[in-house]
Amino acid sequence: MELTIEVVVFAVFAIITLAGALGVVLARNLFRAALLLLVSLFGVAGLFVLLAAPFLAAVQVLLYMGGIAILIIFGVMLTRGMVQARQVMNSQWDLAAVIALVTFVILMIVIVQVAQGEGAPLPSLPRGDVAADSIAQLGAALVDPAQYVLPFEVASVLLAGALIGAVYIAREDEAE
Amino acid sequence: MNLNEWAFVGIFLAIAGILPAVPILLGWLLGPRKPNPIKTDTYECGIETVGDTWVQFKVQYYIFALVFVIFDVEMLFLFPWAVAYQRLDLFAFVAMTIFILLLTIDLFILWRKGALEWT
Amino acid sequence: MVKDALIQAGMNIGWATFIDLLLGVIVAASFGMVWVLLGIWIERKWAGRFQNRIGPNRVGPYGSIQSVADALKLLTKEVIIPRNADRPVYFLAPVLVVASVILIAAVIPFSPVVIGTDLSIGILYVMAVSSIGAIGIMMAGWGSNNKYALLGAFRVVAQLISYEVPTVLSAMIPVMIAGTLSMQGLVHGQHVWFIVSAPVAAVLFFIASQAELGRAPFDLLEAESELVAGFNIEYSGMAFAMFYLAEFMHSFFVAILFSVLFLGGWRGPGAEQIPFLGIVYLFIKSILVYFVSVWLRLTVPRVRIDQLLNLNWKFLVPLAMIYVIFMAFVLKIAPVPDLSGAQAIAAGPYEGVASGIYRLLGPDFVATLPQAGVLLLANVLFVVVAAAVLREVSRRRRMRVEDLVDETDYSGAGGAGGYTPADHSETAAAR
Amino acid sequence: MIPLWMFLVVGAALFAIGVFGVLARRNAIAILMSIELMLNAVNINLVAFWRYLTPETMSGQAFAIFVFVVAVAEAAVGLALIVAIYRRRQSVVAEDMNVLKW
Repeated sequence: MELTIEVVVFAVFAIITLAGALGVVLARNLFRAALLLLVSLFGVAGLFVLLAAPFLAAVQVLLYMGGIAILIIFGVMLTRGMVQARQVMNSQWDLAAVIALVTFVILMIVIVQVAQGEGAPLPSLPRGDVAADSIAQLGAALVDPAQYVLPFEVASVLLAGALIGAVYIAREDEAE
Repeated sequence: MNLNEWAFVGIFLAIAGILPAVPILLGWLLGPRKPNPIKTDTYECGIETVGDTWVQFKVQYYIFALVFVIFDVEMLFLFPWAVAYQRLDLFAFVAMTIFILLLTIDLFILWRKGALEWT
Repeated sequence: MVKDALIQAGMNIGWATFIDLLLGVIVAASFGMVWVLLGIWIERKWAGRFQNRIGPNRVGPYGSIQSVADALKLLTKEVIIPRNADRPVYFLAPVLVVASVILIAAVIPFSPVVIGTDLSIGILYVMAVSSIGAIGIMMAGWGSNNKYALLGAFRVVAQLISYEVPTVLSAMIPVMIAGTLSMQGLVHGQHVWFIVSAPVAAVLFFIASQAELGRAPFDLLEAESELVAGFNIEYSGMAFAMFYLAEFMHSFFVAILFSVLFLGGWRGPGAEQIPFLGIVYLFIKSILVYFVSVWLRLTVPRVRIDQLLNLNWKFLVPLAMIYVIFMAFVLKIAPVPDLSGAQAIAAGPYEGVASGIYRLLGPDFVATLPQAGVLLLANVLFVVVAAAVLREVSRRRRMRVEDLVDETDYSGAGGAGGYTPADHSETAAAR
Repeated sequence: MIPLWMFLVVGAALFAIGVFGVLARRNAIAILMSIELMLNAVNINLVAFWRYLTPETMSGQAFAIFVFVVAVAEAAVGLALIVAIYRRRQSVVAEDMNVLKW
């Protein structure tokens, strides 16, 4: 595999993603952790662009960085007594590290096995191009009764429930 | 998909970061630098700072962020639907109407329950 | 053009592409910065006229290089860093805020051929990029380590994210009619300006985008005449200037965006043939929109935060959501016409009144007119019905409030329909 | 072109980091952020497989969108719970939330 511009760009975004993620997990200051989460999410958006899914990349920025991250920062501020913790990790962090490592190794073994497997090896080139009107196709697929209309409506019920439930939980109890 | 147009965005990203950083850096280099304890103190209309910076915030901020995020997801579904709308049939319209109406009703419930009040 | 020249001069294709792109980026990105120097002067002149004074008139002819002088002055000012500031966050914040605005310039279609890059997700890209600004403001509030800065940042962010909902929802209508997210596609799809086919969306978008700018009448967190400042209280010198710059640049970019979405962008007589005319048209339209926004800024009093949030969540968002459904329905009744027939008439062999009109006004325009008319009528109907509903709702609420005031019952804090002081502002907003 | 396995490796690494965060952090909000990382890892895999194996349908992107929905719902309700617990107990340390522990 030669070192093309694409691979370099991929490496940059992969490093941004993983470094940001490590920062999230290790940062002492919770606000900084939230900002590093943004960095990591941005890296993932870059990967989406490389994967020819610009719509998802934009949604990643709009929804994850502009929405969920803001929500998390608000949450951090509301529990601000906990922003700067003396002790970041719990008592079983060493065990957790081992488990995470084992997870990674197992996943890697699976990837390597499949990549070299005889049945259906992982392709190094995409099978065909993404259609030029992929966004419109996506929109059509989401409301197509043969495809995703049921999960689509369920998603709206889930969102509606989550909204009411979360607001109910988060509001100060009027009785007290 | 043309990766060249995204290369443009990538370079733009770098330039957009550099453009504001340079004046700030220049200002920092060219301007005087004479900090003293009073100057670098937290500004509070000339009064000495009272208490911690981290005052408790109203939970209402969080509730508005919450409502916003849910509607943001709605937008995520609306965009591809809007792009494809001309070629879709009536069923697609009904499906999206149900989707939007559910969230609108949600908004009205929150309104009735007073969750949208800024008090 | 540059690329071909470079390749002919014997340069590697990759580097030639890179330099070509870089030049494009620098032109597009510095456009905003250069505009600001001019725009601030124009706006100050306008403000002067509005307030019956002259405005800047000392530096240069009619004070036209006042902004340059201001920039130079700010360069020589000390950048005071608060002792307890979280320095990396503190300095990254203005950079992020400005970058989020500059990035919009990448997809602005100045003319049929002049555009940074015509992304397939154009308008979504604009929305995504501008949503990053909220994070920059949050960082400014946190990084300053000042409770008023943080409180101010919270308020701005609450405002920005709230008004993002109606902004995006109203931008959905042009997307629906044009059937594309690309900025050039949106302009090409506007045979009749979308402000005619979807005036309600245009008004919603204008109001919501003004609030997203954080300018008067929605500038309650800066409120320079009442409060000291908002999230940028601890910033000084060039670092402060960056927030100022971002605000000015954003307000003009939003005017351009409005022109592109609703006023036909670069469209105008002869723009297809002479690309330069397109730039002129876009600028004229944008300046007009910008003038209206400055006009509002200088004449409308500032709103309170509860009014601001009520206006959004209890008026703009429900209205925009119902409007999207409504327009979708109307578009099913009056779909975007097939234009090939009109072009055939215009190019047709026979002479006559029909073919003459088609040639004179442009076949696409004439062929789209009936549909646009239907949409316009539907919009008028929508406004009438919405106004009737609002009148009824506010009348009932007013009666309820009056009843309660008669009984002098102020105890009902919270609870469904109970009287709270906030209800007053609600009625005001509804009226 | 970038081979598929490179995306999968990034996804796996991101997932493992998320697992570590969920298991090791004390602060409940940090745990929530780690879960977001894991969901992102899943999304990378979904989109990568879609791009390389079935780019002609929209399945991968559609699934990624539903993952977004779940992520939003999870973050919204999770943070609301954390805020409510903090108000009651002045703590967001996951180990302190042990009322139901026997």
